[in-house]
Amino acid sequence: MNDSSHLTLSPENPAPIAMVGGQAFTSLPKDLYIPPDAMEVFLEAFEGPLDLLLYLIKKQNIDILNIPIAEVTRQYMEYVELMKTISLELAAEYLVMAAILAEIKSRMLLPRPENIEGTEEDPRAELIRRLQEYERFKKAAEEIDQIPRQGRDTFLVNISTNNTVFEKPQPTVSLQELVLALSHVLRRAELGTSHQIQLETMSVRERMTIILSALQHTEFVTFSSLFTPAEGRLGVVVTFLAMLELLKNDAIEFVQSIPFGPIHLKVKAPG
Amino acid sequence: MSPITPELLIQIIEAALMVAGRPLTATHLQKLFEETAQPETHDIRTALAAIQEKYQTSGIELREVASGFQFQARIALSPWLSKLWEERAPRYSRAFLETLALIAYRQPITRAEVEEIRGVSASSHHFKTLMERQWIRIVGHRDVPGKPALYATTKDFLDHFNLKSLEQLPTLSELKDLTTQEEKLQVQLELINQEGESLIETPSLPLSQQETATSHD
Amino acid sequence: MSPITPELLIQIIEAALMVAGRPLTATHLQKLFEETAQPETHDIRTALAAIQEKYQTSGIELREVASGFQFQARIALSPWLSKLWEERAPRYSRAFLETLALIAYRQPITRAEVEEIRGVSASSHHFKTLMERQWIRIVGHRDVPGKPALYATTKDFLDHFNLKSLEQLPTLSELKDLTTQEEKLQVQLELINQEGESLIETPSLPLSQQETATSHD
Repeated sequence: MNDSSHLTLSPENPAPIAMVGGQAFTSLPKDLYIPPDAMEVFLEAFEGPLDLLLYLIKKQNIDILNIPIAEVTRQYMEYVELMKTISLELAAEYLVMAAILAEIKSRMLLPRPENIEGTEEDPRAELIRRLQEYERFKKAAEEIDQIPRQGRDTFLVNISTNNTVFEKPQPTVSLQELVLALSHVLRRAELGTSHQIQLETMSVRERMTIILSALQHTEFVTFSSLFTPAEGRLGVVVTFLAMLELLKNDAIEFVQSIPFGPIHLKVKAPG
Repeated sequence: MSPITPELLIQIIEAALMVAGRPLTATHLQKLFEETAQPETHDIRTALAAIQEKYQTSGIELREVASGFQFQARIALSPWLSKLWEERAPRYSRAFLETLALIAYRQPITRAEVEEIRGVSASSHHFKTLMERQWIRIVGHRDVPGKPALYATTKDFLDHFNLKSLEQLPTLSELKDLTTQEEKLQVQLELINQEGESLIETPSLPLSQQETATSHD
Repeated sequence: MSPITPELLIQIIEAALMVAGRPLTATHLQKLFEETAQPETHDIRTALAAIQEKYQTSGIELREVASGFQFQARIALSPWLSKLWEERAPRYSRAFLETLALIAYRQPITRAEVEEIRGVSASSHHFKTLMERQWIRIVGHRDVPGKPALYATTKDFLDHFNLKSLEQLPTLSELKDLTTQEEKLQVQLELINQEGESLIETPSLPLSQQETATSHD
């Protein structure tokens, strides 16, 4: 049996870029979906702990009704550690889920009392229920996205009247409404500033330049090749942040030609 | 005004639907006429059917959505038509769509309930955006401490997605018959065992050993 | 995309003119197509002629105006069509009002600055509407790369709000007091936003679950 927690080094498995929880990481999870516009990209690659768990389960082709808790917990913790490494503010929900998993795991290890009342709940039952429930809506969301919608797939016919003949009335606005709108936006702006993440940007800027120059000579560069293991954890983080920054600025894009395939970076075509 | 012949009725309805910039119901259409000259709903419907027929082979079509009838360009033409605007139609994030899906399928629903099912808090800006777009609205408050607002979708939401009613939403997938009863789960576990899958443990054995046996890439 | 037959060309042009919301020239229409598949001006003209012919007996007609081709409702139908706008004046969205408020209070301001403070992009159509309404105008350009336009409010804006000068706008400290009354105003705003639809309740009223999942009006 191959124990996947020990990766062998080979051309397909380049040198690890980070050691997380005793495990070598050769690349960031390859099939991360990275939305095109965000600094919080990494966190948002998954829509929360349930999404992450579902991903881990799907990836292994496991029946959701039969989650191997120990293994999934291990992988889950790796991801959480990875996020901590990148020092992104980790949403509390991820930690709560980690605790839940640990609890289930320990309950699974205990011999279960038999037939006190003829039934004993599987310690995983509640988690499985939540995962399934979440999965339904995840699917529903995908389906909603497929429905033809105005402004993307269909466009409302809106032709001109002969405005010489009559004028459409214009909306009126009261001063009160205007003032209220401003108070809203100001309050929101205040909220926003307290949340801004301060980042060490100097070295990131420099790294952005390096990445861009790497992309000048060739159309595609593999994601993992841009990391230099010798630089250690900080180097990896800086490189990754630089990529995100470039992504956010629309300077580059990530390309993945096949699902689960390697991720490539590419200079974004102008226009 | 001239007497309203069927041809004129069709022309008026056709033009009204095209200039209105919003969907119109049969009642709206009736109100275009003087009270003394209002066509019957039946005549309006007949005219609408004739118009639908007439545009069969056109680049636009007459469709009924939640708030009424509207002309819209055929979906198949969107690759060309979208070039009319510099900006692309916004793409919605998965998180946003999940929130929307939960409200659509579970309405009326509170924000806390949405967050519980998604397993994530901080969906407030999705709610704000959805309210701004008038895709959802507050329809009441749950009678529990804090009186949380109950949200539901609006006609604007249905209109935007070209739907006549919520029933036209894709059906929600079935929950697998998950039972919390040990016995049934046990049966499933055994079934899987028989199929030779390796992951299964008997409850008394420490799981970790067997589970690591699966490769996971 | 499928090869462009004359029928498809007609459909695309027809739909484009219907949804664009502005007149389009033959050149505009050409640009809807990939460079490798652009129809000749001649073909566009032929299609336009065919469309003109096709709408001969419709409630709308294709006309060439100064800035291009556009569909218009027939003038003869105006008596009926004008009824479409009789009842209600439309309302601006909250987002729109926020944009306006920011321009009013922070002028001169660039679009990027507005978006930064609002934390939302895509306000371009707000600016367009505000310009069309002549409530704002460009008063200069900021001397930074890209030379973004600086917007300020106009005299029409002041007139609409019955103000003699911008100094008469409520001050920011007055605003703070207002925020405390937020709740109340919020309710009013919602009332306004829903245009008198009947479901509105005061927050203290425990309207609850019964709001059925399908009720949409």
